[in-house]
Amino acid sequence: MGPHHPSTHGVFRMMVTLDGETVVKLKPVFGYLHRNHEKIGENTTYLASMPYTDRLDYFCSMTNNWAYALAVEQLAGLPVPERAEYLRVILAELTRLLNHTCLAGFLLQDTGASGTPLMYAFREREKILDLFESLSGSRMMCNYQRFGGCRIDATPEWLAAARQLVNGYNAFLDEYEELITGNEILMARTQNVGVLSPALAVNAGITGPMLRASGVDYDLRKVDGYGYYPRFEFRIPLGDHGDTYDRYMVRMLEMRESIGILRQALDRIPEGPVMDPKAKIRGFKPKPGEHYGRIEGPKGEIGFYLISDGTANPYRYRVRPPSLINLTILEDLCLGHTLADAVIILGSIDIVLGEVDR
Amino acid sequence: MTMSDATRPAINAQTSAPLSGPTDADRDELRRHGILLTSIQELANWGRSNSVWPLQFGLACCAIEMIAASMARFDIARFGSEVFRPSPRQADLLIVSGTVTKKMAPQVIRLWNQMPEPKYCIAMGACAISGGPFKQGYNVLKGIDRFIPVDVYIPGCPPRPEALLNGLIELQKNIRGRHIAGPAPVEADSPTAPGEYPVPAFGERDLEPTSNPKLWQPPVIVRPDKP
Amino acid sequence: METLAQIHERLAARFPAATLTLVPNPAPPAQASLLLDAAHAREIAVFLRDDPALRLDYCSNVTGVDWPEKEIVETTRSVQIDPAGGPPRTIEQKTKRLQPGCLEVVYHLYSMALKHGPVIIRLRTGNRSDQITLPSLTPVWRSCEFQEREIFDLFGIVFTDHPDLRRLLMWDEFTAHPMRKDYVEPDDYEWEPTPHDDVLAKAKAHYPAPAAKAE
Amino acid sequence: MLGSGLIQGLAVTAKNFVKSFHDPARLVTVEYPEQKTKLPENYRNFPFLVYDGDQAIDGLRCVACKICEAECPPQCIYIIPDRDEKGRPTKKPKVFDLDISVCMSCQICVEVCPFDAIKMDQHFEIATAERFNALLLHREDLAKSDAYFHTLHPTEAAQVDAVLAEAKRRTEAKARPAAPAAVPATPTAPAAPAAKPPEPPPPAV
Repeated sequence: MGPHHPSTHGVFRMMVTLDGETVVKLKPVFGYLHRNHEKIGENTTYLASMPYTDRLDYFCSMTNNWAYALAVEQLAGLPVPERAEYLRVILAELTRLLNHTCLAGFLLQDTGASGTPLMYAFREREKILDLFESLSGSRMMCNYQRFGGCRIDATPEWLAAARQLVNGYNAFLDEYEELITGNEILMARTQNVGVLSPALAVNAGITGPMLRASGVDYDLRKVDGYGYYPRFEFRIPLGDHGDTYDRYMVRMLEMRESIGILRQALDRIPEGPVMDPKAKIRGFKPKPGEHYGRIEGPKGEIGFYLISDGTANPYRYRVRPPSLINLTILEDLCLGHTLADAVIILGSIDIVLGEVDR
Repeated sequence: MTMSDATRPAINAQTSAPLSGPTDADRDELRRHGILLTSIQELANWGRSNSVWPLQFGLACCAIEMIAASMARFDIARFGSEVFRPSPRQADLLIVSGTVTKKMAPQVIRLWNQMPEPKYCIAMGACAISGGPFKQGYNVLKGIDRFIPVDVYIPGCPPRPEALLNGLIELQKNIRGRHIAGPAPVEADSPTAPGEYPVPAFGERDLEPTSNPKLWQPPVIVRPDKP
Repeated sequence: METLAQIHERLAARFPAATLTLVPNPAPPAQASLLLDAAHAREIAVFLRDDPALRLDYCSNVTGVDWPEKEIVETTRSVQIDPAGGPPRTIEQKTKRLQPGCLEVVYHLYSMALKHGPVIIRLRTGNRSDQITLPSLTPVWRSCEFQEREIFDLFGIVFTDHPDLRRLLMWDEFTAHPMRKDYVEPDDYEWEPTPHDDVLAKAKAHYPAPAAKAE
Repeated sequence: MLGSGLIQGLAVTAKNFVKSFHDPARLVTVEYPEQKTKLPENYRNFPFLVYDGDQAIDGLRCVACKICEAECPPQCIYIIPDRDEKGRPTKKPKVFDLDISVCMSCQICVEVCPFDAIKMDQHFEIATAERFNALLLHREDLAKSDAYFHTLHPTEAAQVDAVLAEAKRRTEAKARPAAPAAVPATPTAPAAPAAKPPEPPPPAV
């Protein structure tokens, strides 16, 4: 199957051996979108890699930006102002909403509910993208975070618009769940399909909602407590069965928690600068050393491993792609299921090829 | 009105005299008098331009904007192009939406070969046009027009969905200006040609060949050394 | 969690035959790492995973690093007293030393059960040309599977006992290892209106020959 | 009851269908060529060069310092500084080319420019059938007036004006003790754009 693929997950190829319609062997083939992100990152300056991180996981440019900014800030020991940290939390949670909404749409598209759920999801996505656009200037490729803060301050009007969106989002989720969550066909197609055991999930390095759907309580927002997440109250939804339906439900519940975080953050955001006054745009050269910085992206743990040799370019620039590592267990999940189920399982893993292949 | 442009070397230059007929001004004048003048060519072009069915084919970031363009807000259906076909045999338009890597390029060309005539190609986004920001990469094809003819280029990274619609309008204009009879704009599209574009093979270091010289002849550009 | 130095001590006591080196890290968060020798890497990995105090059950990030051969110029100064009674002279002596290159794999380990980490372990190959085998840690942590394949593809490190060691990102016919520092990328700069530095040099190869221009 | 979830879902679809005829929240379609989305002030799509005054090329704020060229992540800017007959740099670009088939509108050139000479445009309707000539913009295509900049990004332009006015005041204060002719050729010399009569934005590229 693939790499030109009727399910809308990009250029991903699976070599499937079938017995009748049952999958007996499945080998994923990667590299159809290998854009040499890491090589380019080693040949350009630290700042110049920032717009490239937008294009890793092109649904979640804000969290990619944050992960990279966080890794560099920790490597160089830069402080970040309070307002910028709040803005980062707000934008990361908006990204989570955006990603999970779209994922639900694509997953349902894969089950055969073509059109309607995806249309509704994209209707909401446009509202979030409008927010991103009016803040950062671009719909998808935000390029918003900088080392030591954020590029532009959010205006009061922007914060009011964000609050309005957040207040209306629960109603949308209610409608969406009414549309699809109780749907018997969806249940029949997804329950007990692609069951992932907690032991295998941990050993295979699965992160993000996929891991939590298997019942493992591991969320970097709680574990590492990066940014200002320890200041917010939220719960981590966990699944019981680790099947495709749980993976869908965990994401729906995570969105409800994200709305809670957004409300708290929008209420408490302080006034102040968004950029550390000592941070400089040009001529940024961290001292020699290495660091691995990671955050909880919507798809899982996204991390950046940087080795600095004291020059303006990183000596080694590595992205830890959650999508690629979550695909490790694709074959295990698909064995014994039909080919049509393999497409749903792939959809529930939530991959973006820009990040898988980089 | 002629289709030859710099990206497409005029191969049949000696036979490319455009068909003469009433100009647009003539038609407007006649329409004002209540006479609707049409020809087979115009009718065919009208039909073709208003039912351009794209191939459901996403490569990278721009594919998301392409999907966004087909959704409610931008609604590509208003231009008759909402029918995204999963099979190249049913599609008229290949929207190359994203970075074409060297590993993916043979597949893209194969898909293009499988599409029936008449077919059109839009290079959407910087990566599809020239490799874009990733042009420095070793696995990135520096422009899909090295291997297949492109009708419309839409720069941007990624282009807004409106920009894609704008490109589609450009393509529709382009289609309306085409001739049914006469020479094909590209040699490989002409009835005598084999109709297939050569698919490069995977080499040890690069694709072999790295471009299709019949299609891709960039102008020579020489930069003086910097003082 | 124990500090890396404590882990180092325990490992040294447990595996007396293994060579373990603590690699310091001057960056502010000081994520130091432990360099293991390839022969004992698998046993130590299993120990790290199963030890009840550590339980590093989650291997997050696996990456390769290329350290090419480097010529290091060391300057030694010695003061020589003039036997004739003049003022002492300082003699600078420069010695060139070739630091051997190697390929390195870095594993970032965390514990999901105990929620601590990271513990960073590194493995190094003998050189960059013929001694490029390392033991695969995929049997210990499944998450290494694709990442080690990627390192095999981009750096050319051969992992023994890897279940499915093929190229991950590039096509199978490809022979080079592009993430190595000395990789030369293929030249396709026929149309390059805004060339700089390296690209300018490559684009110049496609400019018309000077003789043709003069005609 | 089996099927109740299905019916519930269909009811949502029906509700949306009916509402799509009268509820503005469900009527989201922008009829693009006739009707345009209002672009936010921060929207960015490809850079342009700001010029002061009426002369597009002579009034360019760009001093060909090549900082943006060095910092541009995809390396899509190409600058050759101009020189006068004696070979001295005139602090103007002779060639300023921008390859928009490569540019990714990341705005880093704007951020690093110390002279506020390069700013982000908002024009995106640039689909073309021509690649090699139409997508390589020269300084003539890139030069756009300060008034155009003011219409695109009023807030940013006001800040820039304040900075430039301050810089001008400082240079004048510094130059006053010296001879009047010895006004240094600062990059901000042709400043005071607020005093200029506003002119209509030039036709887009």
